[in-house]
Amino acid sequence: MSSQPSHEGFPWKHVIGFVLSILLTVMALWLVFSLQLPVSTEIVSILVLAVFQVLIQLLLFMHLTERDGPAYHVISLIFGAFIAFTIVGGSIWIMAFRSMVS
Amino acid sequence: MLHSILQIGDKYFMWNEGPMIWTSDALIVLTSLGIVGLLTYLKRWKWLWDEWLTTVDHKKIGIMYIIAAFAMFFRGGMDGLIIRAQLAIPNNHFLTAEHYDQVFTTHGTIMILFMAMPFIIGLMNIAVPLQIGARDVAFPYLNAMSFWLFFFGALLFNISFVIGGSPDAGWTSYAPIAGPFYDPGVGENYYLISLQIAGIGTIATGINFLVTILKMRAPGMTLMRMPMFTWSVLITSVIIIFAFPVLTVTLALLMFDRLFGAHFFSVTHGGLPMMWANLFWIWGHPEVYIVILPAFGVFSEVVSTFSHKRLFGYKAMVVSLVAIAILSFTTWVHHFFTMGAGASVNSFFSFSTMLIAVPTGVKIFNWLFTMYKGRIEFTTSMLWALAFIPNFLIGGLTGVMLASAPADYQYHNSYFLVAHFHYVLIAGTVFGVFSGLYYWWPKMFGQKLNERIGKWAFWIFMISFNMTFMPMYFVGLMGMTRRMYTYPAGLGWGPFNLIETIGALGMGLGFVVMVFDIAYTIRHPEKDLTGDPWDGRTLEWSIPSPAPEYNFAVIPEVKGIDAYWMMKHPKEQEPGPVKAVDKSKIRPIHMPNNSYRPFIISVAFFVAGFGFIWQWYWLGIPGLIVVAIGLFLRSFEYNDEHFISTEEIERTEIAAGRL
Amino acid sequence: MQFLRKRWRSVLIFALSTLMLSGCGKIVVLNPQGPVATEELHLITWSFGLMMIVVVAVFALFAFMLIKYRAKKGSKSDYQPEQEGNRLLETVWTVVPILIIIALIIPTIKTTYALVKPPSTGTPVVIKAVSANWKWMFQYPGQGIETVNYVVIPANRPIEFQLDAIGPMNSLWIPALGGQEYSMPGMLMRLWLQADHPGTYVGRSANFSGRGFVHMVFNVIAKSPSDYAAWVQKVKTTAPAMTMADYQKLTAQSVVSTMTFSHYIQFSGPRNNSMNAMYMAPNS
Amino acid sequence: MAVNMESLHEPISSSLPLEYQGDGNLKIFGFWVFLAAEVVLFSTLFAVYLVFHGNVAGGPTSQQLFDIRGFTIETFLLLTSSFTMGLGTYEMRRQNTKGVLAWVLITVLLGLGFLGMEISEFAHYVSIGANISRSAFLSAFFVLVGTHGSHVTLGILWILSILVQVMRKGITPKTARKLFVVGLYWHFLDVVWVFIFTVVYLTGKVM
Ligand code: HEA
Ligand code: HEA
Ligand code: CUA
Ligand SMILES: [Cu+2]
Repeated sequence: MSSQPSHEGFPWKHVIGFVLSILLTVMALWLVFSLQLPVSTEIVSILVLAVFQVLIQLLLFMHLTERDGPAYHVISLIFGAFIAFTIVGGSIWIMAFRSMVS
Repeated sequence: MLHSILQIGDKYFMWNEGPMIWTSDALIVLTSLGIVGLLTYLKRWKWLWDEWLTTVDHKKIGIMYIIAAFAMFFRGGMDGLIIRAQLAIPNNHFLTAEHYDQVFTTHGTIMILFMAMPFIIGLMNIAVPLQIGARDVAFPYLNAMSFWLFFFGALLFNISFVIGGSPDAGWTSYAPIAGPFYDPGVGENYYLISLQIAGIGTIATGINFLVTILKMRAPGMTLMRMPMFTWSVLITSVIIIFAFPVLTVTLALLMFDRLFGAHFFSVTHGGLPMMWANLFWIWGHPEVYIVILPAFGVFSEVVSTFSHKRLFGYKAMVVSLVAIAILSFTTWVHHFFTMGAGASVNSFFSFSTMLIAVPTGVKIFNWLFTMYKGRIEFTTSMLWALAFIPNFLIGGLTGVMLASAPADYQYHNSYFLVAHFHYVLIAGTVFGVFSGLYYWWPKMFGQKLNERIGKWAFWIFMISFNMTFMPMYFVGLMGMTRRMYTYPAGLGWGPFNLIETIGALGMGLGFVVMVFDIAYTIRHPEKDLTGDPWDGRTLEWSIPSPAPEYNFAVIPEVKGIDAYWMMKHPKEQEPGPVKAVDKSKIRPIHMPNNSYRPFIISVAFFVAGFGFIWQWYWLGIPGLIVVAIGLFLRSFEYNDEHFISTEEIERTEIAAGRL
Repeated sequence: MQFLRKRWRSVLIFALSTLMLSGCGKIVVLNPQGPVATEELHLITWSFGLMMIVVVAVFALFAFMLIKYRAKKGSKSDYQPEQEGNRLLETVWTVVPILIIIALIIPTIKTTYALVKPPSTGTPVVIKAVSANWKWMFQYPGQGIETVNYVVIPANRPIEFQLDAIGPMNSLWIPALGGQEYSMPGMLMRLWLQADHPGTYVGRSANFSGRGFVHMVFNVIAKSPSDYAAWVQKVKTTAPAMTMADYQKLTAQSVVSTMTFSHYIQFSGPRNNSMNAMYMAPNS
Repeated sequence: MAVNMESLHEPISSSLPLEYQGDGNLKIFGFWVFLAAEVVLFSTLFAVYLVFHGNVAGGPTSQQLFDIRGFTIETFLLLTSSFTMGLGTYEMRRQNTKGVLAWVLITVLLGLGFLGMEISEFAHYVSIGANISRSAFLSAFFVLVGTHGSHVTLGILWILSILVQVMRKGITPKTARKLFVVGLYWHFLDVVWVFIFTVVYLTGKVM
């Protein structure tokens, strides 16, 4: 047991999370439609923003840190992310080949 | 009128296909009638329903998995024998190309998904809760769901043979030949939908065992004190959880192509047939480790038990399991080196594939050294485990040869490959489950299988196995490719194929002897009254055989690796049997109730699946709605557990001689 | 290295021939007839040799354990039930396999990169090999001719097979000359092969493609350069040009015997064996 | 219900919130593992989508199809619903049944709004001939986004069924656990949507 959720008062955690998630979304939209960046830079930056969004959901809304015993659920998620990365990255790399001739 | 009946019969039951289908139709009807008749005659319907169909007890579910797996071994083995009959001599026309294609497809699919997997899962169910000192799995109800989903998935797959036609694009079901354009019949739909149904059940099993092992171990059993079989199941569960969703998606995409006109794998509209291969093997390679790792776990238990010695290199065994699990997700391209994805891709995946040899080797050597300075006892179970080592070695090493991409250009899709995978699947998985079956049989039924007959079965099967598959390496190098329904004379393939066929008959004979062993044992049981017939080391041997419903009257306290061994051989006192249960510690036990719902929901899945296969949406959609209602009602179920009173526990334990 | 490879090869051949019923000559993969197959065979024998080291080690240990430590009545000597492991031994059987893997992966990677290049320096011949169920069509863009279910090549010159498919995937495999590669609809792939001597070799599809799959066998006829030139000339003058009817028959699902054309129709259109396959004007 | 050593499941520390009591702990952990499996499921769909993104077969491209206003509103709806679901869990931990009902109902409404917009987006595409059979790109698009959409649909039904139980039984260890789990599910769908927003819509507009 590592974090005791507050049972009283104002739900600060949730409000902060919400404001941040809206901000991040607006930033992503702005990055893509208002800034004239190279496409690859744009994509990398919005992906970074997406990762932050995920962390907000996990930490502020999903109570990721609550647990009883070892944090096996965090390990599963990390392993899931590793597999996800392998599948997406691997498939793109492997299927990137097109005709070898002409 | 008569005409239209004939037409319907033709379309759905394929009456024009000739005697094979007629015989099967007749056999199925007769067998079903026979079973129904027998049950009615013996007044066993209620018993069947109360004790089995609605059970949530992991031990009974395990037994049902194994019975189903046996039946599927029979079906898959029959397919194997038919394949061998067709290939016995050159230019044979016992089967047509169409039939042959169906037979090897059902053979491969059934053997891997409906024989090997359920056999493994059956052993998991029987042994894991007992090994970790638990009363059941984490989610007993879900466990029953898993079993019935598998069961009805398998049933759906099997009826394709007599209703509508079997799939015929190989167990790998490559697009585009499995797509709607080249394969418009229902056979492929059977493949997609039955695997989907069984696959969902398998994911649930993975989650169930992961949670069980991580959260429900007896006090004192740290991760590094778990029995090696339990470790292997833990790691296998991880692989299941992360590999099976890929299969789910892959099957669904092809289903979208076939039923709803999507273009994922078609050769037109921008589809990429190779994408199927890519996705299939992302699942398919981890899948082969799913069926081998629990077998490795069985060998660890059996070798250590019958060498009467502690497992050598416990830590290294654990680390190697983890390494294999991670590597298993990074090697899938070795199944299509010949696609031309480029030298860098092939080099990378050659290397990652070969790396798996290292942790596997660690295991092999640790088993060998477990016997070092031990006292090896040659029981039937041990014989299967011992035979595994040299035979699997051949399969594994030829796997490493296949992993060398440029060499694979010469082996790919040849009988060299067929030989490789039978050597690992049979000498690994099948020997493993047989070893486990002989090992845990007393725990399942309270009696030992007959050792004499068992040894006969072993020797016949093992020798015939080599006779069947060793020659395949050579015909592969002689240029014979897989999935050929017949071949010309004059290439030198004939004599080898004939030997293989004779070997296959021998394997069939060996299997029959083993079934006879079971039948003989039921008739002339050699009762196991001790609960510990092998001088075992782990907790399942500390309780009576067969295990009572609640497993442990008192949850044991674990002090180290091989918990029961330590209880029997305490450091200070004289070693001796420890059986008695401390009466003062008995409390009422909380157990889950039986439920008919997993069975009913799975039947609804079956009906829905059948509807989608035939694109009868009037049947498919209501089927799914029933599934949804079932799950919904389950959510409203609150009183699903009961208590077993202390008196009842005491009565049971006294009967087992423990109090 | 070279010496070792030769040694292993003879060990392999010896091992095989003792098991053989019908003579060595029939094991095509072990009797390469061109530089590509030879290079692949080197890798095969090298890996086989490395694997034999493991086989010998494991079988020896296995036999030793079984003989020495089987339970005998009454003997208590040499029994150590609580032995946990041994650092040194465990390191050995981790490190030695890693070394073996390294010894295998280096030539593997070298060969992988080598095989995407022409096997020799001669002028390559381009042949487009198209699988269309259930037959192989070989088009010679340089010569404008086409053969079906057999292919003629000049010996001692690198052949660049350009693999294409109408309909399902197949795989072009001529074991005597070298390993295979998939032919896939709409994705032109390249496979380099070469024959050392004139001769006839068997090729087939190695990737299952449905009912007529076994019929996708063909002969590869390697001719001396002069014979090859004469053959091309003969085809150009005596063989018929491909007609629309021929074309339709070839692109539909069908089994045909060998054919020869002095002109061929270039395929274009949806790449399944459908009746409405489109076509372009005969190339000239 | 009393939980003792002899129960099927191990006891848990009492310092955790209500929903972890009894076997809640096991079920919540099981659900996390299920979500990890869902990560793999969606990542496979993403991999397919990314490989097929350019395979438009002469049909409409992502740049031509996607409507910025539409997907932006969808995003805000879903993000807000994730927030209100979080507040629902928060009220649950304060034993405030009314608060739970209010916030969760708002979540459902927002979810329905999202679904409505997605359905009309799909209907629009189909009406201009951009259907699942048009190209591999569109097949991948519809299946990826549609899988998320069907998860949302399921989530709404599931939330409603649990709301009924909360109304009937109040906030007990069981209902609390169920609500917590469905909350996890809902937040997870938001996570997936963030990637759809980023990888499918935003990227699809610039590439
Ligand atoms: C139980 C199932 C199982 C197992 C365990 C394995 C294990 C391995 N497999 Fe196999 N494989 C299959 C089932 C399995 N396979 C199936 C079903 C197919 C075909 C599917 C189809 O196409 O239908 C296949 C196909 C297949 C291919 C594709 C070939 C092709 O299509 O052309 C390859 C290629 O790399 C391969 C490699 C390996 C390797 C390297 C291992 C390794 O894990 C083996 C490791 C073991 C050892 C190496 C032995 C012990 C090690 C030592 C004693 C240490 C010392 C050793 C060395 C240093 C080398 N397998
Ligand atoms: C665990 C998996 C498993 C197992 C156990 C087996 C077991 C056997 N397999 Fe296997 N096989 C596969 C998995 C497996 N197979 C797979 C995945 C494929 C690839 C499919 C594809 O290409 O898509 C394949 C393909 C395959 C082929 C290649 C087909 C082709 O490419 O054309 C062949 C050919 O001989 C074959 C033969 C056999 C035989 C003879 C057995 C024997 O071990 C079977 C032994 C038989 C029995 C145990 C029968 C039981 C007894 C009876 C029915 C009573 C008979 C009565 C008497 C004899 C009295 N199999
Ligand atoms: Cu598909 Cu190249
Ligand atoms: Cu593999």
